[in-house]
Amino acid sequence: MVKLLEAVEISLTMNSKKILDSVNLCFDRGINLIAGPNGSGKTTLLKILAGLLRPSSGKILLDGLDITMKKAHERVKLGIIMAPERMKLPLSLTVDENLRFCDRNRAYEYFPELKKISEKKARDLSGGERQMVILARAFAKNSKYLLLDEPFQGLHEKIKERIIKLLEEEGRKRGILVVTHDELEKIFSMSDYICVLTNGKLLYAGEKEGGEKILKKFFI
Amino acid sequence: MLVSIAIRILVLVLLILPVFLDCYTKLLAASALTLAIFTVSWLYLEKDLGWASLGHSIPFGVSAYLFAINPLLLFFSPLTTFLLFPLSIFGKHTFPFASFVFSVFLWYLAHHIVFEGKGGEEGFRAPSINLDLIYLISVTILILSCLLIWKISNSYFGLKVKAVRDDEIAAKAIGINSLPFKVFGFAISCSLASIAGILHAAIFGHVSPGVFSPYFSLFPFVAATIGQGKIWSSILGSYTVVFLSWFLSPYVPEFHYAIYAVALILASYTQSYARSDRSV
Amino acid sequence: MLEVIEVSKMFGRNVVLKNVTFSLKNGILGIYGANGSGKTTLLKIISGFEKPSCGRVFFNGREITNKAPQEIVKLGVAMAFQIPRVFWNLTVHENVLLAARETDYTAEICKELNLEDVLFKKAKEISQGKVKLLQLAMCFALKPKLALLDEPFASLDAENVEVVLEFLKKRGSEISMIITAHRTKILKTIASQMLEIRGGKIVGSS
Amino acid sequence: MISLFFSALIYASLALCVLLSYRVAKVVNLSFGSIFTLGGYLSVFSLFITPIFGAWIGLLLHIGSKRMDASKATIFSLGIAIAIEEALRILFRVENILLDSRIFYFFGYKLVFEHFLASMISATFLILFLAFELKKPFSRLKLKVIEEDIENAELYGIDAEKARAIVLVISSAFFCSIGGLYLSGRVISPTIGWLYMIFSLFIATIANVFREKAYILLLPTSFGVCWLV
Repeated sequence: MVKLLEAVEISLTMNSKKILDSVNLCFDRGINLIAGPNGSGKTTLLKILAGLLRPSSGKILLDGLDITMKKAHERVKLGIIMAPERMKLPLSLTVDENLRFCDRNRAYEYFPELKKISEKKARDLSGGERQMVILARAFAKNSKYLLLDEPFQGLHEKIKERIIKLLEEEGRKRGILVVTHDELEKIFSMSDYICVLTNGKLLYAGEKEGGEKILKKFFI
Repeated sequence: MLVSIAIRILVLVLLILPVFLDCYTKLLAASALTLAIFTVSWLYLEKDLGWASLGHSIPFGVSAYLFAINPLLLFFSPLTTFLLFPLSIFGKHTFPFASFVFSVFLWYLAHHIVFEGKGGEEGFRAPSINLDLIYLISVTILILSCLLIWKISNSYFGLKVKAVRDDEIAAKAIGINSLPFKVFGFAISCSLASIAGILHAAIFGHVSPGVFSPYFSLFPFVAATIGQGKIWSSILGSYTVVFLSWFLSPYVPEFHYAIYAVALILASYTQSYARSDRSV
Repeated sequence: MLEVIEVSKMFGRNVVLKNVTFSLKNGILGIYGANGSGKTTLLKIISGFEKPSCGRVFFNGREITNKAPQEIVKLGVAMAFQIPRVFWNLTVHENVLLAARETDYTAEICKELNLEDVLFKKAKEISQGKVKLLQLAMCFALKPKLALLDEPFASLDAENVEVVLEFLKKRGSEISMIITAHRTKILKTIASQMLEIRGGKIVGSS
Repeated sequence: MISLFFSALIYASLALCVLLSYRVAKVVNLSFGSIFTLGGYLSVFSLFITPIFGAWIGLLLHIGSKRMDASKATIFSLGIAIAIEEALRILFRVENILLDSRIFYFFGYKLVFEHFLASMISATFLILFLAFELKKPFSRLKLKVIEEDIENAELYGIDAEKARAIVLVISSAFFCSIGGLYLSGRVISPTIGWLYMIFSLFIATIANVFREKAYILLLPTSFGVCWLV
């Protein structure tokens, strides 16, 4: 059976140091969770899936189609959207201009708070508001697959809950891949597929049941 | 290992051989020798401090001019450090280009330097010294500067300089104040470059605005690229550039610029600059 | 020993620390909280890498609020960064030697922290876990009176966690420490005092 | 006075090219000087081939330095600059050439026709870009995203490489054609372009201080600098 997104034997070597070591993963519809300690290669893996980095070896398949050599903007057209971490967004653009890169009305539907600050420049926003813009842009664009890197950073509890609800809803329609430290337990209970990375190696990948033990031992 | 020994022997032969040859070859060898000192000074700045300067002709040319205007001004040449050092506020990535642009700016400015009715595009007459004598002095200075740099970079003090190169914040975290070490490194490099400039002026007995031209500002970079960043092979590299351009320029005008173009384009594919900036 | 009085820090409009006040006499202080709660900023303010927007910091009765980091180090406060900052083009031995200033002490610390097998390799060639150990070694090679350790256990595997834990327990009797972590389990085993920080404010202590 | 105004216009548009290639293509393009000189030499044959040659060199620059970071790409452009200079030296054995020019009178002022044409082209270019900047069409937003961070732009679904190629090609073609026009009436040598490049680089650096307003304030800056010099 063809999975939605597959990573086959992905390895990455930078400065003669192995950052990822033959990682095999296949993600499907629903919520998928990647967990692991800092510096274990989670963000690198996400960047490879989004096309920002090219793996030293290995293949990436979307719906059975080889997209390893495609660049990030081509992957966006094919349906892979990524929300980067650390509040990275174009700061000189206003919120409204930022949301012109996706379905604007849908974005305001998801996050009505943004309507009030739509004319502000992203530079003048607080951390939580910036994170909301990033997530709004990612969610409000039609895609097959969504990659979220630390989506809960700097957000209020209320909005966190809303995002978790949103994740649950959207998870039925498309595939979502979440990398997170915060709210690990909640995301864990929602997710269908779990993988755990340490030092660039895959410790566990598969159903939730088997992963619980490993995850508990390491993080909770 | 064998190759490096062979290179050292070759350099020594190149240093000694011109003593027995005619005046013309000696002049050529002496000019290559000053440029070798120039390259060594640049290499110290690039390797131990991590600042690749594409405007090293600033200390070189300014002190040559000072020497030509009045030989006693020679003692001010180490102060040229303070022409180059302020450019380091641009950061390691922009410094090469900032210094290059500044040197080209000086190149144009030098056309307008007039002192006691002399200067301008013609340049100044520098006091000329006996060629044999100056050749011996140059050889001595080259060997001394190599020894000096070897000695400094292997000492505990040199270790601190290298630490500042690698990570200034980490250096502060273990109690090393980065500024004096940076200034010291620049001062060593600029002083050696100014010595090279003074020797250059003394050998030809003449200084023109050409000392600020891209030929000199890019010379050490190109020589080091040919020598792959090693001290002895870079000296060999500077000899190569000088001799090749001298012998081939009757056929191709200013042949060294062709070497430069090739070396720069190749270097942008192979070498890495600002080596200390390493993202984790 | 260390007193932090009403320290606040703002980056533009973002308030990272809000009126943080605590003091430390001796022993090991553990600070825990989620990512982005301001732990790292607090340590950076104490060690001088960041200037507080307002508030003061005293060490052994002397004010160190606006001193440069290299001066604070000389007073005896050493910092180990979360994302290791070491000299990547120097060997492990040279790295530690720069901090320790004497060869014997360097060898001793490297032995204790299990760095002996990579002693003459360049820092950029060794594994991430070893770099983390190296960062710790450089911090303690300075012979500090107070060590600030930012997430010393993060990105370490189980074996190295043991090594670090052993080392910290041994040194804990002579040197005061402030250790941050976002998980409390390991921290509880060594810390004599705990603070919880959330959204830039201290919300609990035990 | 009027010639000052004209040269300010020309330098402003040249500085715009420098600024664009620095911000969008992430390269301090040091080969502009040589491209300028190349334009001067080409204008001996025909003025119409100058933008074509400029565009070709822009494309070469883009392809050669595609996957390089800023400093390597700049070194690459310096290499190209020297290569062009050397090629000119080999092809035109005579070092100095006097380009001919036509003179005409404009409200009693004596003007060189080519300079007048160059400044008109620059003015058009500036006005078009200013309209583009102030009206903020979607493509301007895309350009702004690229200016800030290429990775982000890729994630926003923007083809950063294409934009880079377009900017380099257009700016090189512009430099080349302006060089062809503006150098007429002067004695040229292979190194003459450096001066113009350094001057426009200087204006661009000053304008760059104004960050987001840089494009709008380019013309006043250029006017001020020209007036001072």
